[in-house]
Amino acid sequence: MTEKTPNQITEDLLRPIFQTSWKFFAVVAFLGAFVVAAFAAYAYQVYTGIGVWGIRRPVFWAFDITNFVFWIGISHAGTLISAILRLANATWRRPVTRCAEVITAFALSIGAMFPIIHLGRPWLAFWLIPYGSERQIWPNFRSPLAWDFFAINTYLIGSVVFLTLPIIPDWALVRDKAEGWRRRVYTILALGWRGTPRQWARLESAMHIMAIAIIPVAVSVHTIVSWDFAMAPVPMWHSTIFGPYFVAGAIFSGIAGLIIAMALLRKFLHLEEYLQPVHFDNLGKLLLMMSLLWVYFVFAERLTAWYGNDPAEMVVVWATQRGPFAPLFWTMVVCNFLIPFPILAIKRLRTITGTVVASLAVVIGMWLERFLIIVPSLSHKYLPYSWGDYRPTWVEITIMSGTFAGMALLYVLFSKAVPIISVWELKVGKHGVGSRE
Amino acid sequence: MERRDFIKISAITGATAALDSCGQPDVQLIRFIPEEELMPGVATWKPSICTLCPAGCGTLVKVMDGDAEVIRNGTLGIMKMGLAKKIEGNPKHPISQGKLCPRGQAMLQVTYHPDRIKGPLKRTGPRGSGQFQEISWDDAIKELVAKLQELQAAKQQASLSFLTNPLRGQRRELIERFLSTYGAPPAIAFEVFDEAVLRRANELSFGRPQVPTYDLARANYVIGFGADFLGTWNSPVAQAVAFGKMRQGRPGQRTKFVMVEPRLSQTGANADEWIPARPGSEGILALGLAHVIMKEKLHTGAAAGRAGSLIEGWSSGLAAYSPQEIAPRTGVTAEVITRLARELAAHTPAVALIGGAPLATPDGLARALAVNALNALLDSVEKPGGVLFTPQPPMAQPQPATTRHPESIAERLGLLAPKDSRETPPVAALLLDQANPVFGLGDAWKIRDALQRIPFIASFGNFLDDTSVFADLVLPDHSPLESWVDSTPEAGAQHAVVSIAAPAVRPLHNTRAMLDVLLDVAHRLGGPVADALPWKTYEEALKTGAKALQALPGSLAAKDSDEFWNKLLAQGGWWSTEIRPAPARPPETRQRFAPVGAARADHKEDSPFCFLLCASPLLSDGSLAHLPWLQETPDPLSTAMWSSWVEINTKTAERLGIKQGDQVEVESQHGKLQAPALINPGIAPDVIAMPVGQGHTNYTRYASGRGANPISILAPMVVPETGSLAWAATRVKITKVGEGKLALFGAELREHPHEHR
Amino acid sequence: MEPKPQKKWAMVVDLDRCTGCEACVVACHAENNIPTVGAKEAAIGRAMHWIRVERYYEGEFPDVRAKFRPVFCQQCDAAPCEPVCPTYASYHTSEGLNGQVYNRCIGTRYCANACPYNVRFFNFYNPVWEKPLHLQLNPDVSVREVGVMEKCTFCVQRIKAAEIDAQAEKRELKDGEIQPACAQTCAPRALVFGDLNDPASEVARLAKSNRATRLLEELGTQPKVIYLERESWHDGENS
Amino acid sequence: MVNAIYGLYATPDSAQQAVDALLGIGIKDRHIAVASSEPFENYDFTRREHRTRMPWLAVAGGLAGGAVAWALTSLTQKSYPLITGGMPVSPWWTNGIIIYELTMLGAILTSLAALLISARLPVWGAQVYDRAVSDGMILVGVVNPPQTSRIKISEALSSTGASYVRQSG
Repeated sequence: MTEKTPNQITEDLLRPIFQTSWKFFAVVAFLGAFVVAAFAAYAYQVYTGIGVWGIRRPVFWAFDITNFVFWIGISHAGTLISAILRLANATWRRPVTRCAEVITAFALSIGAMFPIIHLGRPWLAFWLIPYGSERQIWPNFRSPLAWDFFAINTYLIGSVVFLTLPIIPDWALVRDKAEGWRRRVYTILALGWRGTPRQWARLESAMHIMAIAIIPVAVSVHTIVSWDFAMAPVPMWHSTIFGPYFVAGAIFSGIAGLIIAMALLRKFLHLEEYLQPVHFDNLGKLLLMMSLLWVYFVFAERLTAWYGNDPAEMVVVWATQRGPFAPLFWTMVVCNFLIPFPILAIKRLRTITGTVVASLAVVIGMWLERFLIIVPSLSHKYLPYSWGDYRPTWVEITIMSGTFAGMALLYVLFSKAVPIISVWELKVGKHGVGSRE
Repeated sequence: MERRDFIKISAITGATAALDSCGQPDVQLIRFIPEEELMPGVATWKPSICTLCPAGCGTLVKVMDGDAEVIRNGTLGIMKMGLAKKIEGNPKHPISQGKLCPRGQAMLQVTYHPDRIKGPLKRTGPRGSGQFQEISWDDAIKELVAKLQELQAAKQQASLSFLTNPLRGQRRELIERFLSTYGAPPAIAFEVFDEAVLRRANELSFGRPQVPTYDLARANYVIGFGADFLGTWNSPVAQAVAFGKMRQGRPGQRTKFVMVEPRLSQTGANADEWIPARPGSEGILALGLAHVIMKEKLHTGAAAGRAGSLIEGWSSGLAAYSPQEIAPRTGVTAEVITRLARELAAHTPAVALIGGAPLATPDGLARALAVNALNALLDSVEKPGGVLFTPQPPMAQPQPATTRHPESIAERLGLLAPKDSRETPPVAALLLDQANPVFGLGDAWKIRDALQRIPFIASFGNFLDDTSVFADLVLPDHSPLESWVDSTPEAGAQHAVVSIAAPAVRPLHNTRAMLDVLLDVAHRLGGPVADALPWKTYEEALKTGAKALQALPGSLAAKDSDEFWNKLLAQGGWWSTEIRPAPARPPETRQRFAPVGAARADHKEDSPFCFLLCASPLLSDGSLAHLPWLQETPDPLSTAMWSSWVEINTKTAERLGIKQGDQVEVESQHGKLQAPALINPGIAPDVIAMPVGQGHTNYTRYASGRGANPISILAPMVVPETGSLAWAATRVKITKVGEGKLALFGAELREHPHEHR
Repeated sequence: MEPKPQKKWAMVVDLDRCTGCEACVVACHAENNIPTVGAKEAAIGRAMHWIRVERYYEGEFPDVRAKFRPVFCQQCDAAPCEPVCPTYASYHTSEGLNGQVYNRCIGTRYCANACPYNVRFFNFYNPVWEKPLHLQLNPDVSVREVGVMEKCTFCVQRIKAAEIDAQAEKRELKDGEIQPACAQTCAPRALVFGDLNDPASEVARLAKSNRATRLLEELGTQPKVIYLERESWHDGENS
Repeated sequence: MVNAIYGLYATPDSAQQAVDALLGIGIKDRHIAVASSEPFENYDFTRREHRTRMPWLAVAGGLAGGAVAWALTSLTQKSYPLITGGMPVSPWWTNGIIIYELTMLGAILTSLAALLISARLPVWGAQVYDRAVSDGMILVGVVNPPQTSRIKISEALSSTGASYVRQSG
């Protein structure tokens, strides 16, 4: 990389904030349309009754919870990864961390909406909040859904803090560069940051503690999400493997999401100088590892089921591998392994395009995986007389597409307000933490 | 929290805590109490009768006060009145014994049905268009009376025809009196699955023109020939109660139940052994069993006497019916036949039942006689654990002298040339009471055209159905819960029963009891009709009729007729264990019968399948298709809801390339229909089965235009001896026509599907 | 009130008596205000039947049999549906029933997924009773609104009524005094209801039968519905 | 703007010399103000800030969070007893999960609070600062310099290679 002076870096990274082209508004309008559509569909659902979804007995969860698990999974890229890299003090992380952490904050918020969206009586969702209410009743803390409530909120708060703290110095930077209303706004955001040695020191140690605290939280979150299933005596759900299985899957899909996001930023914000092939290469290696880990888990899960030969579980195994769900199942295997593995394993293919292709496949594959964990089991529960099937309706599909558009939209807006790459960390990176020569 | 609310809650929860009492400290409260936890409301249980089928089960109706929107002389208002909330069997009643079938449970919806006729109607549009206008009762009755007087004036009383569903007890008595004194021929009773053949057979064999009562509870061996006695046939509730006893009622004793039928019915599903003999070969099989028993001298006492002597070659030991002989014709191996015969003889009292399809072909009577002979050979006629006949109390009339079968309907409706010399004038006026021949007779009978030709049609039913929609005048009856009802069951109990019940609730709509209307009409007509029907109301007539019972030994002791009457109403009827059946007098006949094999009537090579109709365990013969509860209850075997279906044997379907749910066309010589295919492992490969019940053109919002009516494509054939509709004698072919839609509640056929994949 | 053993309501289902007639199903609809969802909804599997009669075919033609098995809430002692409910809508009553407090239910549908017997039903829309069908509604049972889970309650309203009567008359409940709608109408007496903790009760006696099994026992849900397996006939057993 | 004299330095080394010089002319440590657009962890003029009790605060906060969770999960029954037919209401197995989550939340929130307080954020009032810092310059100055030593200070600042020296207030 041709040496850039700190001021050039500042200029490059602040450009998206100060310059706005018509493209920005076009993109916002486009994505916004989907989001609005999703909210309209949801309003219709609340008004008419959740019957407008395709869910039916015995498949009471389908797209809703699939998206819930999927988005929570995506959220595991950011904070977790950047925390690990922070502790490992991997210097290549510096341009990557922020765009990763942003994914966490937004994906988590989107995912957390689904437990509310999917309620039969969403207007009573607040009954999940533990407070001494006039109903004289507390939530049932034995319910995995209550655990979700605590775990997700902890992770959300943690991630937002983890994301925001390192932004403060950059906001101060923007404050100093900006004029007019922007200056006033960023003055407030910057909290009066000056960059005294004490501030820097405290920031660093706070980030250190956060990094340590957030990792176990991240792990617990997706473990608990997996327990939503593992706690129920449903064929192929009631399994001890689910915790790690879900966490691995989450990181897997998360990294894929991160790679895609980075590629887009690189292209549209002209950050070629900062998000370089080496970053994609490193993340690609990480993705490769997770892909192998995923195959390992799927194999372990299927093997134990097959070897144990429990009738109820075998029904589900065959339903997915040979039965009605086979097409989806094998698509998943292709997307999560057969496509990414060669691309990522062969150095020549582990280019930016290569990793992006692999990531796209993984995102699709992991969404299918969530769906295949939920629906086939529910539709083949023990007594064959009461088996059932499931077809999504336009309402579910609209809401789902809305979440993807919403994610992108939030991302675009964020990169408008905040330098998507941490400027000061990058500068520090330049001359190795300013050590005396 | 508002203080007021707090008081409310603690009040409720206080009560709850008291209820939950045991082991629970009173501080433990249920918040947001489900209403189940609250004090139940006050209810009274009023005795009544289920009128949905001839069995005549005694019921109790749970009545609670409530507010109902009602129209009283033109103005709509809220009225506090007793409302029927639940119907249960009357534990004291000899037929129901406190139990009910699904149809009886659903009777509630007859009263509160949204499409009940709410008042008298006069036709405005063309016939059958269903366009009516509301008129006053006075005008309606005036119009009817005017018509009848017009006929009198023209000396055409004989051209009045009264078409009704089967009548018994006082209801029939009044109607018959009205018709005879007016000068009209007796009423024509019509139902799809009528029992005329069985009555005739019992008359010939045992001198009892009556549907039998089977003492299953005490039988040690039961063999059924097509008789769906746990479904809708005969007296289902009484039979189901007995079935429970015969299975597990007697410690250490469990009756064997063998079912012979080509399609596994709900009854057959409960059999210990199921034998899909060729359709129509039931009679031969019965005689095969008799052959073995006689040959091996397994029977006790005299060989069947009269019942046997009716059968060709009986005296010579039925040589023609050796197992080896009949095995190919019945499709049952000689070994099985022999074994069954031995088991039958070894486990007396043993009883054989026959009913349904085997009797519904032109040669049906011979099959019934064959089974009667078998019963006689097993010495189980009018013996404990055998075939019994419910003693008929004085209030029950003997079976109507008139024929009550389709041909006579056809005759009366002036379609076919009269079969006998009795010259029947064309019908000038038709009175309809619930009978629905448009639905219940094949299109081949051209009933619709006939109705179009009749100058005047008045209907009493409280719903517009496929037939009554043709009426010019509708005088809606009360629902059975709103009116006086009586019934004298023909079968089901081992002793005489007369059920009489007062209205359980007040009428919801502007309706009138059909018999009150009839009495009113009679009085307005005056003359002999009025003299023959002196009573003001049906209630009065019932009370008079009941006097005859007080003299008899029975369940009620009373010092005067009023006390007797009140006790009778409180109990829901009168019954007596001390009344013996009248001595049997079999008619003399030189005729000898020999059952033939499978029905070959109108057999064409291109119609390879025997078309088997089954009464729906829920919708019965279709008369209950208007009740949403029954529509949504899954059929016991197919688990289908809200729809028709065509049952095809698994192998046959494979051969024809038909898959579950495919839309198939069923075509007979007389029409075709479409319905989704249902693959059924429990049906013979050469049989296609379809449930009766759906396919109404006009029968309330819940049944109209739903599914297909298999009756519509039946060949217009009857059993010659009785003229009953021969509904099991049609043959069909099927072809796949595309994608259909089955609405099944149950997913898999098998409990371990993966073993069948 | 003197201490007496805790009630433990249970149902015995004698599969050798059950004829699969479906009377229990209709009776249940009538007693518990269960809505009919109509042809379209029923076709996609949203029909509500708190009690259903499962039918399974065995063997191939001509040696084919069919057997019936009524299935309804098994009122498990260790019910998977209860702990998963975040709002205590499904809870364990003091008499061992799996209670469902409709007012507390927010419709996560988790209980229905957790239930191995698929006996929980969900109101996908507000129930409809075309007037005047609403007049048939049983005032002792609450009507459930959209988004609420419902299921067999062993006709708790009848249990309560009987208990209140017994208390009013200062006496113990008699065995067989309480009859849920399904058991009440069952002609062959395939369904018997009673207190399992009362050794003298009929259910307690029948539960000891060598034909007694419980549905999906291996899952450890400890159901309080006892099935008596269907017997087969052997020659000579009766003589 | 507070009353202060400060110089802006292009490199951390010159900033370091400036600080040394100021100390040399007897300026008290606590009067010396430094601001930079990035941390210089390996320089003396920052090192004195590195000692902190924040980790211990975080641990304490975690314990507090756990205690709250324990109270929440196990005291609910006592506050609003509920019929559960003898079923457990707050078993340790499930309470553990919630206690764990709230422990972590406690740690995170306390370290956040600790940061804001100890780094004196947010501040809206006037302080020694210069937008040049965002251009990479390092600000070294003296707050409320005694009138007597103003000259000495500016000499010390400029002599150590300050791009320019400014007086404010």
